[in-house]
Amino acid sequence: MTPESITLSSLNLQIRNAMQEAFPDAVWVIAEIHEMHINRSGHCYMELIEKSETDSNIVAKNRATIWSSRFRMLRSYFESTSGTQLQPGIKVLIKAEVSFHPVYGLSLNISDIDPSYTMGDLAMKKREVIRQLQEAGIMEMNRELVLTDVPQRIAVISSETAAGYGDFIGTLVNNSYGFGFSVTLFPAIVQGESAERSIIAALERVFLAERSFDAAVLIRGGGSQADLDCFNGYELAMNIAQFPIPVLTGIGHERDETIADMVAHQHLKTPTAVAEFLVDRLLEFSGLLDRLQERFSYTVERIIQQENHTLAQKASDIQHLTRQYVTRENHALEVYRTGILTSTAKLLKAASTNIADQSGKLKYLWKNLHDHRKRDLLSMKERQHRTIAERLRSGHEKIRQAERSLEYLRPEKILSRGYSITYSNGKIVKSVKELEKGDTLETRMSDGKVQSTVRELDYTNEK
Amino acid sequence: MAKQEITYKAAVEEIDRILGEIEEGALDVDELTANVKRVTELLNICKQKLQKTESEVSKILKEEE
Amino acid sequence: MAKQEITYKAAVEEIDRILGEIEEGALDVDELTANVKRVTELLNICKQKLQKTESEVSKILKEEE
Amino acid sequence: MAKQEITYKAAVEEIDRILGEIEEGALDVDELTANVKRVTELLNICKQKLQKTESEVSKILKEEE
Amino acid sequence: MAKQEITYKAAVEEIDRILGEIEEGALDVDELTANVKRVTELLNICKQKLQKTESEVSKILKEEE
Amino acid sequence: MAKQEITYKAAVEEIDRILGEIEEGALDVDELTANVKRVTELLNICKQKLQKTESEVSKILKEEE
Amino acid sequence: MAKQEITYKAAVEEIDRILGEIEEGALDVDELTANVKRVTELLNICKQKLQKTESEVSKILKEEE
Repeated sequence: MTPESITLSSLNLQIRNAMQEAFPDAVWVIAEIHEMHINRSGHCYMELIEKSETDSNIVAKNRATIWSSRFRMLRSYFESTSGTQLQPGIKVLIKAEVSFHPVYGLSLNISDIDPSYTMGDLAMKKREVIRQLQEAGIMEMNRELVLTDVPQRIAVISSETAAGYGDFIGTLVNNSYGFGFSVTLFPAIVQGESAERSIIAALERVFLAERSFDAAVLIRGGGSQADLDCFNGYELAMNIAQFPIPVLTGIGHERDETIADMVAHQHLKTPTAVAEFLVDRLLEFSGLLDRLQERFSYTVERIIQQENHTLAQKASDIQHLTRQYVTRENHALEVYRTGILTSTAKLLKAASTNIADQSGKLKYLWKNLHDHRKRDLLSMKERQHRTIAERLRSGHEKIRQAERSLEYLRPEKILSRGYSITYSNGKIVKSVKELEKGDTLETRMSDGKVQSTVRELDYTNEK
Repeated sequence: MAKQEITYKAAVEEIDRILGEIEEGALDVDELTANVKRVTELLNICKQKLQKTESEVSKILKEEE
Repeated sequence: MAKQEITYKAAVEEIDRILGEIEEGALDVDELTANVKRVTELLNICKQKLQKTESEVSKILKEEE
Repeated sequence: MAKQEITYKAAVEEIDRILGEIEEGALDVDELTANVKRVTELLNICKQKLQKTESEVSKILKEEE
Repeated sequence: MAKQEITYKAAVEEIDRILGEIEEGALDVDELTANVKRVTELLNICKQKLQKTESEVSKILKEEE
Repeated sequence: MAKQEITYKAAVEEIDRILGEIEEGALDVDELTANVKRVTELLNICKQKLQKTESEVSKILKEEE
Repeated sequence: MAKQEITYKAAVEEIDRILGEIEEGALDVDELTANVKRVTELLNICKQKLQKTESEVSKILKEEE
């Protein structure tokens, strides 16, 4: 039995109707552009996909179309607003009608693209790259290199045919100061999908001849303002940051820095600006040389002038000092002359005074001594008189005393005081025992003699 | 020439050193002429070097692709 | 001349030393004349050296302009 | 003259010494005349030396101007 | 004269010594006259020496002016 | 005179001695006269000596003035 | 006279001695008279000597004044 069946076209018509019923209005859809091409008529055909957040596997896929009239308008609006090119790899928020064509199948007919979504997404991507660079610790590496004062040997990474490259070379070679530069071009594709890889390859070639260059210049030869994505890639940024010689960028955009700009040693707006920067650097060095020369000339002149002055001063000093010297010595001699006068006069005066003093002393001493002697003589004479007088006086006194004693002891004197002397037979009687009764005694007194006879003898006084 | 081999840096440093010595009065007048000569020479080397292009502009190395 | 062999510096130092001695009265009168002569001689040497240097320097610096 | 052979310094020192002796009264009056004579002689020598030096120095310095 | 042969110094010393003896009374009257005479003589010698010296010195110094 | 031969000093000493003996009574009256005579004589000698000295010295000193 | 031959000193001593003996009663009354006589004689001698000396001394001293 033949099951009930319908033709494919009927089915597709039914699907179209069902879909028209299901999606009567356009819907806003978030998707990633996977492929994109524009045909001759200017229609844009894309393949939109959605990747799994976890493993990047494609979880959805649709075709989409932007009709040429719409596409021209949307593309320029998108690119100028977002600053990024409408190209595969970017995420977009699109307004699309779900359409089903019996022949071509399901397709999304894009009527609008919201650039702000993409901008947010790009910014996020950029932040992510920056975070990674910072984490790797290489963000500042190229900036920390020292750019020589005289960067004359330049490796240029650019597209040879680009207008920007022409501007760069023109500005550098035709600089009004006649500075010489040695420029070597390392050609690279600087826009589009293969740009990042191409630039990295060029950098690697420069790296091989690293010592021959003072700086590497990355310039973009004009082109779309929006075509900057290749300069935001992590891979390129890493290469630039770790590049052993300073990298100067002149990518030719106005709005915001690319990551390549951020890690470069120096980033300038345009290739011309890079060339001007290099010329200025040489100009600055040239100025330094001029200043050195000026300072040198000035210093040498000053030294010579100073030495001339010093010599003149010394010439004047020698005059002054010798004059001073002679004056001083003359004065010293004069002082000596005066000194000898004064000292001699003083010495003579002192001697003279001494002599006068001695003379006076002699007179004084002599007179003193003489007076003293005279006084001594006088006192001796007085002593003589006194002594002799005393001596005679004591002689007289002695005689007188003896006379007095004698007077007192004289027998006549004794008798007169009542004493008497008794004789017997002519002898002085001194004891009764010498006598016998009847002896005749003769007693002598002061005024005469008495004759008597002994009658009795009494010995009463005998002891 | 051999004198061309000196780098800008070395040249500027030598000029600076000589200038310093002259300014400090460390140099004998006898040496002054020699030093003036040397500094002048160094300045000239630098100036000439600044104007000189070592090779043709935009010598292109096309090894790519 | 042999007297030219003295350096500018040494000459100036000798001048200074002699001037110092004259100032301090350290020199005998007998020596004064000889010393003044010496200073004058040294001053001349210095002057000549300086003039020579000056002209040489002028010449060098002129050439550079 | 032999008396010219003494140096200025030695002369001044001798003057100084004799003056000192006179001042201290260390000299016998008998020696005074001789010493005063000597000092005077020395002073004259010194003066002559000084004048000679002065004129010589003046001459040297004049020539240099 | 022989008495002139004594030096001023010796004379003064002798005067001093004799005066000392007189002062101490060490001299006999008999010797006194002789000693006074001696002192007087010495004083005269000294005076003459002084006068002579004075006039000589004056003369020397006058001549020098 | 022989009596002049005694010195002033010896005379004074003898006077002193004799007077001392008299004072002590050591002398016999018989000798007294002789001793007084001696002392008197000595005193005279002394006086004469003094007078002589005075006149001589006075004369000397006068002359010196 | 023989009695004059005794010295004053001896006389005084004899007087003293005799007077002493008398005072002590050492002398017999018979001797006493003789001794008194002797003392009297001696005293006279002494007196005369004294007077003589006195007059002589006076004379000497007078003369000296």
